[in-house]
Amino acid sequence: MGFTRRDLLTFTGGSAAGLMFTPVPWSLLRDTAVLSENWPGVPQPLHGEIRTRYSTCTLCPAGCGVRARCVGDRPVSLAGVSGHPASRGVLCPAGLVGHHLAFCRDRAAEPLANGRPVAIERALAGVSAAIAACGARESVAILDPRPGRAASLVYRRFLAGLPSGVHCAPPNAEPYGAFGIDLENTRAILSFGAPVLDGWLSPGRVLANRSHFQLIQVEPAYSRTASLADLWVPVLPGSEDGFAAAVARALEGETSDTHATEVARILLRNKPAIAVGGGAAVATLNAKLGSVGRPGGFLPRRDFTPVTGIASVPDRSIGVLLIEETAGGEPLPWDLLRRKLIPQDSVVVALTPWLDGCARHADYVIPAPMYLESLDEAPTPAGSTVAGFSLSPALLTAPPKLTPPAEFVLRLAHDSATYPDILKQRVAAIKKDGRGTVFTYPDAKSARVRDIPDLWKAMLGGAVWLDEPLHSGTVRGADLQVCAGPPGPALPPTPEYPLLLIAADNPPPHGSPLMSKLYRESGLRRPANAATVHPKTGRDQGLEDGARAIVTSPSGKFPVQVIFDAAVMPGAIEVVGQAISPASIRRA
Amino acid sequence: MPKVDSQLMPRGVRRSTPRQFLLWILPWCALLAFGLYGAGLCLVKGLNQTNMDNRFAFGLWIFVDLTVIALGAGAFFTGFLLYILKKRELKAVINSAVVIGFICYSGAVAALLVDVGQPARFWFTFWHPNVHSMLTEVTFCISCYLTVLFIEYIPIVLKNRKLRQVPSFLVFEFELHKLMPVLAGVGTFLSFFHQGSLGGLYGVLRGRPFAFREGFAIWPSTFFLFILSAAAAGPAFILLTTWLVSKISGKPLVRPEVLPLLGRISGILLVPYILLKSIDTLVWIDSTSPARGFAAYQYYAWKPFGPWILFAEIVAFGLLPALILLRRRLRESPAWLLSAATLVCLGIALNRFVFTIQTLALPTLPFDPFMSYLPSWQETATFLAVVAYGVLLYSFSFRYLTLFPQEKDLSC
Amino acid sequence: MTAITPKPARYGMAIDLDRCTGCGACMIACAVENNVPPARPEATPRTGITWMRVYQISNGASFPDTRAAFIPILCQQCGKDTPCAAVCPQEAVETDPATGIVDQMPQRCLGCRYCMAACPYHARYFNWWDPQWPAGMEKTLNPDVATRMRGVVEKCNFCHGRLHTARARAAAEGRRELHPGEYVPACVEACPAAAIVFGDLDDPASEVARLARDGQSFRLLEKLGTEPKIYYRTARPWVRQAAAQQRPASEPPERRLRAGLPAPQGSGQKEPAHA
Amino acid sequence: MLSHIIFLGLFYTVLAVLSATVALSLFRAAQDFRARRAEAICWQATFPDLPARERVCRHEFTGEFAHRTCDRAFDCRECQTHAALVAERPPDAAPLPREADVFGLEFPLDRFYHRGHAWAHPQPDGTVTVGLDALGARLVAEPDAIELPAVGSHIQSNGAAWHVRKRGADVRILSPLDGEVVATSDSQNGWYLTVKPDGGQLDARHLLRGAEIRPWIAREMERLQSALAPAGQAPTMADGGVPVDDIAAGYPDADWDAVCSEIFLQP
Repeated sequence: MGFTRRDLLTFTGGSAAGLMFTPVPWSLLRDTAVLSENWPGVPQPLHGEIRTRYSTCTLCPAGCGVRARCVGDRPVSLAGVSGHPASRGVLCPAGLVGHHLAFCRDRAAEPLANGRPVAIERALAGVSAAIAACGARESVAILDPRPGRAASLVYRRFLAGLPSGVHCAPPNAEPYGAFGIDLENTRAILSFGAPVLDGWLSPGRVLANRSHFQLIQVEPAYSRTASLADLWVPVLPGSEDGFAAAVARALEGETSDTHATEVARILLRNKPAIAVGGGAAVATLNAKLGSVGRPGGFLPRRDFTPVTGIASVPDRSIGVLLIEETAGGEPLPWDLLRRKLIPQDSVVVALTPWLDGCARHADYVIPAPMYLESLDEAPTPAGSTVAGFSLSPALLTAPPKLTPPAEFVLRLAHDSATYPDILKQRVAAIKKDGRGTVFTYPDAKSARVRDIPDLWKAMLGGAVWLDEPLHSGTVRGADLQVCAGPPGPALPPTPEYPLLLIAADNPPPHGSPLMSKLYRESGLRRPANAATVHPKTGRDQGLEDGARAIVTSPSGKFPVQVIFDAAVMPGAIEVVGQAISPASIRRA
Repeated sequence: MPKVDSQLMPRGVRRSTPRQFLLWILPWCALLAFGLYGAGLCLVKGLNQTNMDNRFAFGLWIFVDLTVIALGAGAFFTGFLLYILKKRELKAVINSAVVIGFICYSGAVAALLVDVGQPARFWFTFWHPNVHSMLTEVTFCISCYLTVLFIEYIPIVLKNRKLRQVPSFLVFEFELHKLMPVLAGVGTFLSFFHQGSLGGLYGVLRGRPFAFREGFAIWPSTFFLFILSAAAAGPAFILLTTWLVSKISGKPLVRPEVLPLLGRISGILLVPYILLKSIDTLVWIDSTSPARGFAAYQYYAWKPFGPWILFAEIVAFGLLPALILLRRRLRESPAWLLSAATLVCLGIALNRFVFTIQTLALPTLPFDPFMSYLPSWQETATFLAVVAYGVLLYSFSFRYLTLFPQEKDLSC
Repeated sequence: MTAITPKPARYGMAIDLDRCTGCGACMIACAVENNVPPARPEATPRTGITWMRVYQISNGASFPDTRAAFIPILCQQCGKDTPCAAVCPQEAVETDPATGIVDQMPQRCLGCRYCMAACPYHARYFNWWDPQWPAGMEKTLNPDVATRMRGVVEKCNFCHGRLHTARARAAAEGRRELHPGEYVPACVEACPAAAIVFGDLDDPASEVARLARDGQSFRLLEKLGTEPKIYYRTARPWVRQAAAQQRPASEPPERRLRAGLPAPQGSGQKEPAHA
Repeated sequence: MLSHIIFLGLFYTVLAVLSATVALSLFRAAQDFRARRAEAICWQATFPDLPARERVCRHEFTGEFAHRTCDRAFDCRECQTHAALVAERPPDAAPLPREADVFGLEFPLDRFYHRGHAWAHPQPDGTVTVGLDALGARLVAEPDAIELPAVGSHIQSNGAAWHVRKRGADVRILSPLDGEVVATSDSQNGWYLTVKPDGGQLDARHLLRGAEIRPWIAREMERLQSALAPAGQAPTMADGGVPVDDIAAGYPDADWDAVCSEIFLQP
């Protein structure tokens, strides 16, 4: 009796049926479920003890307090410190993801000489040699993005020891010089293009007081601030000063154009009022408003040491230029810097955490620690009416081969002190003067300096020192020095350049990959290559929405993507981070 | 080899030479391979290979699924007419209908498995079903009905010239065939539900006023419209395929009166469908849509979806073929019959397109843009794979199985 | 799960559009809190994941009459006939009766995307890619929220992780109730302008309930009858109109102008000076 | 909850019905084998699939019908039409042809012929010998293989009696009667089987005899010719019409499988 086909069939059928009663198929099903739930290659968050640590944001001059939620010693999220005098418990978008910066791809990881990796000692030697080679007429300059820090002191000391050392600051480094703005008591702000509601001073402080002041935005572009201002006065680019003068006349009661008159009426009705945004006329306007040295206006603070603006450095004078760049990476006007350098034989040293900033033009790149990677300092918060100081303790472990800019300069000066030593000295000095109060983050309490036994320790735990207000009797309006602000009147359109290039709001040049993703996908911030024009203007130039095009201006040409937006002034091209100038646009 | 080939064919019918057949299937095999490659990319690399996105969550595949399932309805409806209503004449096409149904449904299910983000979880729906979801109803019914079609396919296969020489196969086929009415009944029941649920799928989208419809009990009106339209399109599609096959193979496959009969059935079903569809549209324009804050005119303000779509759906692809198919004289002439059947099938495709694609393209939020979508090559390839699979399976069935019993008597 | 069984709440939001500066802090805080990965380079605005997305709306007028406002869109937590929950074939979407929060369970999601087709707010997002972080950055993931795998749908759940933490804390302190303000989603906490108010809509004393009641509040697509729990507030009539207009506004602006939208009102602003 | 019950209830009912259907048909199939119905069923399932020209009613040969297709699968025993016709005109009454030679083929008149070309020849001892008729014999002359049933096994009319293989053609010879095989032979002595008919004697009502043979064979020849003719050619015989002893040898390139299936009523 052989094995017939029927036997085979019965066997297969039987076994198939029987298999259903074994756990095999069901466990297989379960396994597919498990597999699909922990999909291979998907990182899962690490667990550990949850701790709260504090620091201070150094990405911009606002000096916001930072509360970090940490797993073990790793920060997983940042938030504001409630009650913080400058930030009022708020962080800006960039600050919220500051702890991601350390993971950006384009950061500087090791010292470079002419683009080639070198040991830090070699770099030091090279730079020292270059400095030594500088004669009396070739100056050595340090571009200090945040004057008024302990680091700045280090720079000044070093430069003082050189035949011709220049300590200079980029434009706009200290818009209001020795003055702070008494936002808490201001009732009206007349802003000439200042991004009052878009990252101006300390955003938390501004927004916390928003309900107390009328906001008048004088700006050609319909910016975020303009869209939320109580009054938007769209002026032609470059005519801000003229308008400021008109308002000033209107304040005197002289008849002026309707807008100026209305603005003046609002200002008079809401006193104290201030004008911000720079321009000489704005200074006089403030004098007229009597907003200088009075509550609700510009108040002078102690601690101010004037710094040379880079603009006022003579051209072709710098032999060695050390540029410090912050993790926030405010854009530096390279064209301006280049003009200051001695052609051919000048040496540029970039002290920066980034490879894509000034490092691109530098002979030496000294990688600086990223925000939160090393102990750092935050000087007086922007626009604060009193001097301030706080430490920014590290929350992340830094990779090797990084040198804090101040540290590098100390070593150039053959100074045995380290940067933390300098910071200790600063804190010690504060303690010695004994003036002012200290706001400590963990308990959100203020105490007088002299009541704090160990100020250094308190500062390391997260704290900000605030000086006493300065009650110096009379300050003259002229003392209020106002930097460039919106540039002078634009040249009239020419046949060659029929349009006007004006600056649009620009996102921080560096940001967490997450932040850039969200901005890109939500379209909330315009991409850097966007040129926004009024649909009519666009069509007159033979473009359509989304087209690729080339913008040409006297300072050069660059490719853009055209976006139509009826909010843009006809005849203007809004481009992210561009200086105002005549321009033309045509299809690429 | 040729000997085996010819011994597998049913006797008394003439088939192309193995060489010709090879030449015929080769391009389809190539297409299938290409399509499987595209589908494989989607499975391995993920759905980022498609052009679907968060707004166009459904794309070409869902549209194709809905369409082929509607066209495949011929299987259930012919079976229903033949076994339940005893319409003997349809015996001539029932086998072909079953094969086509099987192809359409298995193809649709295959496409769906590529379409879902986590194919390994297909059985979750059976594990913890949400019985309030139309999609659950669809999943259950389609998987059951696919089984039915498979069982209905078995006898056709067992009757292959070689297989039937095994007595046990033949006897099993014989017994199974006696129970066909049961299967036909179950199949009809299932088909009614999932064809309906496919309509319900969109009718219940209260968040999409363009698709949302009021209805009876738990079923929106689209539920019933889809059943009717599918039942009407099914016979038309069988008519078309039968004609096509006999053209390609160059042989008469069914007696001349069969195709007009199919056409007539389609026409008879089309009339109530068009009627109800028109009423439904009017109600929707007049009350359903406005009540949810959307005046119906705005849907048709977006190019290219102008009001012409409504006209095409109801008049050009509905009323017109219905009238043709109901006139005996027109029905009898192949040209009219075929163009009418084509119109019916196109109408179904258009209707499914409107529900799957236009629904998603139309904005809901006032600051939404209108969105358009073009399938990526991987999506198209996957779709072509389904087509190629269908053609191949049908070609082999036609060559080696008896799809048209009347053929051998007509061929001599 | 926590031991406590709190009294049912109906969490909701009131978002003040007049305060929103469109800075995007809410989006970013949300993404950080919920471990949303940075996008692939090939991701587009249509394939990216933004549980919270700030849209810019405009009155469509041309310079200088143009007016813009920002409107953050997140899952509107529909309270009635929740469109997405009704359609999910396998109960991967559930409304928690204790909180009224519509929750998405990625572990159970099949990835059929039917819920996305059902959602009128486009607040649901599909993982088109395997999630990836730059080297080292995955160490900064929030331990309270699991990452999601490719091929599943996700959306805002009012920061479920935070709710759990708050409940756990309450339970540890032997409380059955959460204090108001003890549980707030990340976006609420992060908004620099304090434009978002969060709380229990059923608690008449709560701020959010008060704001939701007042005359300036409205909800998106209210007529769909899905009872969303996100309220938007504005004193600017044009914003209200733009957020409720019939014809979706997506044509070139000046054509929209002719489409006869209301001229901007409220802040009386004029033609450009010196023009 | 209720909805769950209704929904899942329906679903599982459907599944149950489906599996029950399949199981039932399997079970019935098994029973058919046990009850020796399998052979009959095979023929039942085969007959409808035969081309109409092969299902011609025998009374068409005798001209009693202009055109009639058999609806009883060649089993005249239950056929009323047949009974009626026979009663009215007994076949034996019809004048027997003078000689048994049909187109040069030998068809002895003492036998009963089955439509599948097997003959049944009652013996004095009550047994019946079964063999291939002249036409069939010429088609499978000198077969490559023969598979005869075991002695003692049971065969059924219209069921497979024995199998012959010839040039790749797998031919099953339909049995002309029900009965038990008592002896087999390889046709040296003219027959293949000796069968003890059920019910003691041969029931030949469904078998052809006498006057029916000539017209029947005439038609069979036509079919044979068209089957042998290459596609599209007019049917011709190798020699003036009288088939050679081994037709297969005469048509080396004919599809023998098709030819045999045509003549031996295979689907």
